Amino acid sequence: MHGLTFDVAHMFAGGLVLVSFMMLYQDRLYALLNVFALQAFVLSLSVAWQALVQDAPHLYVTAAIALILKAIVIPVALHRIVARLGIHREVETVVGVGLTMLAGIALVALSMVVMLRVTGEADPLAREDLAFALSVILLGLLMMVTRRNAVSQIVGFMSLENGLILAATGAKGMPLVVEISVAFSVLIALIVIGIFLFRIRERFDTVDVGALDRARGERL
Amino acid sequence: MPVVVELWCVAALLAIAVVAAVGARMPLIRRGIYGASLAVTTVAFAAALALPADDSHITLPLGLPWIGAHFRLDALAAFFLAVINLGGAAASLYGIGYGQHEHEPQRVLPFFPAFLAGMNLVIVADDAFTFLLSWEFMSLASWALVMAHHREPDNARAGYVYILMASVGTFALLLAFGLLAGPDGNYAFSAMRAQTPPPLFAGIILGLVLLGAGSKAGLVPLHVWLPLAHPAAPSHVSALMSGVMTKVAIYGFIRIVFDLLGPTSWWWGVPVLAVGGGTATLGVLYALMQNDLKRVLAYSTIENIGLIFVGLGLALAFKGNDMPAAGALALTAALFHVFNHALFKSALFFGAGAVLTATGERQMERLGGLIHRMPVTSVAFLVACAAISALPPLNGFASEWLAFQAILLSPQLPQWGLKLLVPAVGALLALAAALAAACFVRAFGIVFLGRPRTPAAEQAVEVDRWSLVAMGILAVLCIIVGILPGLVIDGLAPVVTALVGDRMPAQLGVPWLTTVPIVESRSSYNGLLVFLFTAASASLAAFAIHRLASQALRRAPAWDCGFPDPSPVTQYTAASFAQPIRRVFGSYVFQAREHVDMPPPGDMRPASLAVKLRDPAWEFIYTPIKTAVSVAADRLNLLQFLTIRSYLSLVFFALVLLLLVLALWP
Amino acid sequence: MPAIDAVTLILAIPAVAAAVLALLPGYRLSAQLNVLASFLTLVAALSLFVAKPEPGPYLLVDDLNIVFIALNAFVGFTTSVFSASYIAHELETGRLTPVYLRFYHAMYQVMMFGMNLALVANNIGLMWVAIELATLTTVLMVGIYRTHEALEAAWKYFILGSVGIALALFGTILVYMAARPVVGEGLDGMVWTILMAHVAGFDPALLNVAFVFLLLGYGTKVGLAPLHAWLPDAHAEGPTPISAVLSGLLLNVALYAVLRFKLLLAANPGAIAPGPLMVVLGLTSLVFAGFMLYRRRDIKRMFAYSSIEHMGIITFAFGMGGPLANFAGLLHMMMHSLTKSAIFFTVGHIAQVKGTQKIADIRGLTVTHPLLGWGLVLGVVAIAGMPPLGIFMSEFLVVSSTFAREPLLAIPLVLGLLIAFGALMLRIHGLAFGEPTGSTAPVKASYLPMAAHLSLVLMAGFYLPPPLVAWFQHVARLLG
Amino acid sequence: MAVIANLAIQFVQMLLVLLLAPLLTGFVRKVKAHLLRRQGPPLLQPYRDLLRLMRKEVVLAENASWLFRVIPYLILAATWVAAALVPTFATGLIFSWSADLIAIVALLGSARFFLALAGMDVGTSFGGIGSSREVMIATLAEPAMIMIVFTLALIAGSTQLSTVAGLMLSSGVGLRVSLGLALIALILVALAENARIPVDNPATHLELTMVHEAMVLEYSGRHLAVIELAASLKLLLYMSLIACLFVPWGLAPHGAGPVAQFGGAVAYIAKLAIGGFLLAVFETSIAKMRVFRVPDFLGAALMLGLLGTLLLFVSRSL
Repeated sequence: MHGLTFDVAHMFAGGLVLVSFMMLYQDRLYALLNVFALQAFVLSLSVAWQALVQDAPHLYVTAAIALILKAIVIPVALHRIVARLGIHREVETVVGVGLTMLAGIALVALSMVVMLRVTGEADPLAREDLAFALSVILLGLLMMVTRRNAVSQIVGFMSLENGLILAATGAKGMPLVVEISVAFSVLIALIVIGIFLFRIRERFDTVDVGALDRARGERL
Repeated sequence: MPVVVELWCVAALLAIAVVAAVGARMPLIRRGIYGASLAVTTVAFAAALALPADDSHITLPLGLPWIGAHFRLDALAAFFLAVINLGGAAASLYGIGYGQHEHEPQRVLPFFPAFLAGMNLVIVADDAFTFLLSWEFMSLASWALVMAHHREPDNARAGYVYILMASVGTFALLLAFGLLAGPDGNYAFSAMRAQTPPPLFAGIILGLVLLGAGSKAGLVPLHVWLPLAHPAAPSHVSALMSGVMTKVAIYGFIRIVFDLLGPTSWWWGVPVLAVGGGTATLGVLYALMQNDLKRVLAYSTIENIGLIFVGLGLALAFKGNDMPAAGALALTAALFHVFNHALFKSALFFGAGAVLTATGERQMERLGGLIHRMPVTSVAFLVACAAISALPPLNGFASEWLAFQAILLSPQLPQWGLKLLVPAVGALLALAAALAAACFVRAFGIVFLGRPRTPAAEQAVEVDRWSLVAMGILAVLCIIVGILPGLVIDGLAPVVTALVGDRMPAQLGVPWLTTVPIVESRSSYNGLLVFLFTAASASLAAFAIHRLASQALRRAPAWDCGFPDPSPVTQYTAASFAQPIRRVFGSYVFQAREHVDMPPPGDMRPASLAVKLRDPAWEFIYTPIKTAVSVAADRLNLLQFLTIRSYLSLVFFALVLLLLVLALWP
Repeated sequence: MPAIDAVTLILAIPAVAAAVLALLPGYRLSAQLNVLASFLTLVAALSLFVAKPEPGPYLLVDDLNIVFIALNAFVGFTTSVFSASYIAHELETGRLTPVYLRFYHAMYQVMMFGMNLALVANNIGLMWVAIELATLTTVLMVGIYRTHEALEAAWKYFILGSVGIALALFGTILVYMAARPVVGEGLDGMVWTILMAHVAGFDPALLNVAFVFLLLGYGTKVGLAPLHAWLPDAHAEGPTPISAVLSGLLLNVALYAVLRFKLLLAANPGAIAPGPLMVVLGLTSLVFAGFMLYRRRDIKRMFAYSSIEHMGIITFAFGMGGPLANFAGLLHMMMHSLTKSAIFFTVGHIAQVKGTQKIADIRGLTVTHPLLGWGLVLGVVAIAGMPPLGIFMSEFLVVSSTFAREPLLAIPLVLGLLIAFGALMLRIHGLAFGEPTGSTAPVKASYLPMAAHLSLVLMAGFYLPPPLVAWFQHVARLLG
Repeated sequence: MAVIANLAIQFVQMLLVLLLAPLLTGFVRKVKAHLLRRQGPPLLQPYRDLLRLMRKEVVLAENASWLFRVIPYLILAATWVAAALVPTFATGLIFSWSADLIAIVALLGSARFFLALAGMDVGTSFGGIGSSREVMIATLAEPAMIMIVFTLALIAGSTQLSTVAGLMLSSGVGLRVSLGLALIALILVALAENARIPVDNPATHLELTMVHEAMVLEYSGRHLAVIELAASLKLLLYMSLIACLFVPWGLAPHGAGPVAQFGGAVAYIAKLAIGGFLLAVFETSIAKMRVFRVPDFLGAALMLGLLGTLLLFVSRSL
């Protein structure tokens, strides 16, 4: 039994890292949103599995949030925003896709090395889980850094947050997991609904983060 | 317990400052402040003189929590307290009269007593924290005073350069105290005396103290703020800053190097001597190039500080080679000059203040002929000029004579470095003395003698009684100390014994009060006899001629070589008076270049002569630093205008870097 | 148990007040209520000095946070007094409309609640949530003016803050992962007192990685050099009471969190010493902020960079370690928050009177508004580290103990301090002295908060009450 | 009783110095005239000039202040005291303990200080020219003089003039390089200080060249007489200084009887005559330098003095 649970959890975590790589690869906004939905779905499966293994019922709530909010509601909302604002669909990446992928691989290697130094007596599942979580976080951060468009930055941030949820659920018996995931989803909701629809559009014609930066307080 | 009396005086001064801050508007308060600070400083002066044999110390629960604030009054502190409070009393007395002309008194009154309190506190402080706290408080109060006339544009620059240099000095002292206190931080001076730092640390501490105390005193490379700040302050404050605050800096140097730094090694004297000699000559050369009276006096302060540091350097060299008798002579010469300089420099700045009040002018080119309109000020100014130029019957000569005797003792020093350095420094000292005489002939001659060059100088009128009394007292003191140097030398004996272990032979015992540096036969100088001898022969000659020669006297226009109506402008001005010296010395030191603009014949444009001086200190040290900082500031300023994405990448790189460090950590 | 009530009171009052204020439409009444609530919190905080309660599973009061709770409540109270008169003026001039102000006081109390909770939280997860809450409210407040710059500043603050918070959360999870084998699962794995007791047995490598993430996560909130980008704009564009609270309290709370985890690491022998990490971050922020001060044109942005500089000094002090430097760091945290909030009080009124925040347009303050002008001069002199004000004592201890132990480190430290000093004094000469410009209309400012802060800092310059010294020395030894 | 005797000898010296000064100046003019194949004014002409000036009325400039009228007496007093301290026919007189070589140099310095002030008091450009040049010359001459004093003091072990002269008398000194340098430097400084030919022409009133004369241009009557007497006293002082330091033979040692002192006086007068003759010969054989060549001339004196002192610092015997 122990072997199977370890393998499945391991599979889900690996799947999450793989999807993060796919997200780095996308350069269309719609495709990016779909891949993000996929990632959220894989996350909810992993959390559900962890709930099953650790027979911790509260994790099911987190899995549900991940599934409903992040897999369905937010991608659809973003989809409609992208359509209504008519922001151009092409996602301008700062650095070429090839270079981003290379950086991604280096980051995963780095998180593996960092996590391997952790001594063995912590059970291997936790160590593997953390390594994957760290890679998803770093990839999410890389995503935010290499995209010009505000929408893709938010997607990067959300994938980073997925990594966090993966780490949190991986830690057996961690309290407050549900509260934290709720806090984060409130955060994300605030972003998507409050900031975007109400204010950013009211002031700027494009949500290209570059436009935001030009309105600087101390422009020379 | 005189230290308690001192602390009460400091508290009183701070109280006066608070009262002044609150009630600066009311005229009654305005006049009372200077009177009150005069009273308190005289009490402090008396307490400092009436020091019982043993030194008294006290610890208050203030300052660093686990050490408390230590205060101590020993022989060295008593002498410097006497000098400071004498200067402070004279400045307060002068302030009573001079303060009336201040049109924004609320900017000067609160900070004047605070400045005095800060200086007194530095002297009695006996642990690193209290010392630096009062040192910086003194700089802060004097910065506020320099900013009193903040409306003139270059005062703001003077204030800024001053406070920046002051904080450089404080950080140097702070680092020196850090080394002295050691890692576990025992900051009390008594603890510092117990442990002696290794020779390398001692060298670093000496360098840092030279930087710290030197920048406040005005040693040459660090002097740039002094000629900007001192003239910017009101005159009685510039007198305090020049005559007294520089002495606090010297006290700081002596306290750390002679007292806290443990056994002296001979090579400590070398940097001090070199810097002292350089400061003396360059200081007075700068003074000769200036046309603003108060800047001339500020630069001449730098020269006198150089003289004092030469004395201290010699004392260090002698003490390092354990020759206490010679060391005592050199240290007495230095401390004697500290006392003298406080006297005549304050008198000179009071004179400059009186001229400023009477004519509203500081530029010497626009003064002249004031001796006829301000007789008393001119007499006091003349005595002070004679004293600072080290003319025999006055006090300037007495301390310089001791310094030369100390130099003559130095062939006994074994080290080769000193054998070559001391004669060179002796030559620099002699050159500086001669240049000082030239500088003050120029200052007195251009300002007080000749014909008034502007209407302002013509309508000058004598200043009020208080200022005259203050100047008079200081001038008379210069004469008395010049005639009876033995009194001051014996007064200094306990200080010198405490620091160098030996003292000069007692002067009172010697017949006719002759000053004997080392041994009776060696050489001696008798101020009293020289004064009596000159006075007698002068009055004898005047009496004889008055009786025998004719009394007839007729006024007639001066010989003008046939020129129709010689206007006052044809007289020699400060710049033309210094022209020969500028050509001889200035062309090397300051790259002095004269640019003559002579219009072609028939062109009615006035001809003009412009002198361009390049200040080596600004050019090679301060301007490069300023450009370096502004270039760095420009380059880093771009970081303010990046996009959010680039800021995120900053965070990202930081994270990756740290993780890499963790991964590679052994 | 009355003591427990004191701690819960500190949390309850702001929470209740926030709820009430959210409902009140009128501005005048809610301002008074805001001041009253802050005052009650202050009283509750001061009562802690009398009876220090036992640490509960969720709430904890020990030597480290007792002083900062009191400081938090005091500055919160004085800022609320200042904010009352500031906002009144803003309404008159029409820069803010009652509609925008609707949630201002509620947000203020929520922020106070968040900060108090972060300070007293015994559970590292709870502390994370509290800091997250405080950051969110300040983001909303920074954007309250709805100008281009304000929104851009809020957006930047929000994005950088969220990333920082995410990193901090990952660090917290790692700490829990390290604690789980030794302490067992569930709530115990996140409770300070339990963690401190068993930290020796934790896995050092995991703790190291955790500290890196925590330092970067909470470091973003502290505004250390590479992570500082949000701080200057948030200060310059937000209303001044928020800048005062941001600079005075939020930076301290974030640094308090970092200190908590440094305590943890100091107790675990295996973990690498966090010192060099903090020293490097401290020095970079000090020197970087020092240089950035020169080219600033906006007065509030300049003092924001001065906050970064001082946070750099404090982090450097804690990085150096040793009883002297740690004591100095704690003292500097207290002094900096008092002085910087006093400066922002004066700057707030000055910006209102002169109608601009451009340094070039404000001249001759000591002539037109003597009280404000000399208050600003005293504040800048204090922040520049001149005696007889408090910051001099902490800088004295840091510089001298550093030079005695690591002479080479003292050089960049002193250079940074001098560069910053030069910039500050250069600006104050322009601002406070010279021919006055701009309006000379008298301002009905509340001088009480500024005077209270500066007199406290002046008193601390030469006398520190013994109980405070005892607490700080005890914590300094603990910090290692 | 001994004290009165000593005092008497001291007064004799003071009177001797005062009387001989104009004679020396007259003698030098007489010798120069003969060298230029001129008859020249009679030997006692300076005395007649002084008496004539005493009787004439003083014409004072309108702008002259009280300082202008006091200064001549100050200058005479300072120079006379300095001259009285330099041993002429005997060493170790009663007043010689009150001041040493440095004090004498400083007394001459104060005389020059007041003379420069007098020059500027009247407010015409002539006084300005004289004072500014005099002060420039002084900035080099005084340090050179102090360096010479250092050299002598290091050899003799004291700056007391009578001790130095006494030691020069004894054979212990012998020929030394530093003493030679000091002698040349002293001669250069003496020429500069007394406004003799290479530095300044005592006989001319040409504006561009005069230094000393420019300062005293406005003086007349009894004031001019006092100034002239002081100038000749100064020349005598430098002559007796060179004589007592470098040609000490014939000086009566301390406490010697009146016979030895009379012998000393005769020897002193002979030395003055030789000195005056040599000065006259030197002055006729050289032309006046441009004003800005003087700094190099005096710079050489300063370097010689410094070299002498340096040599003595390096080793006792050089």
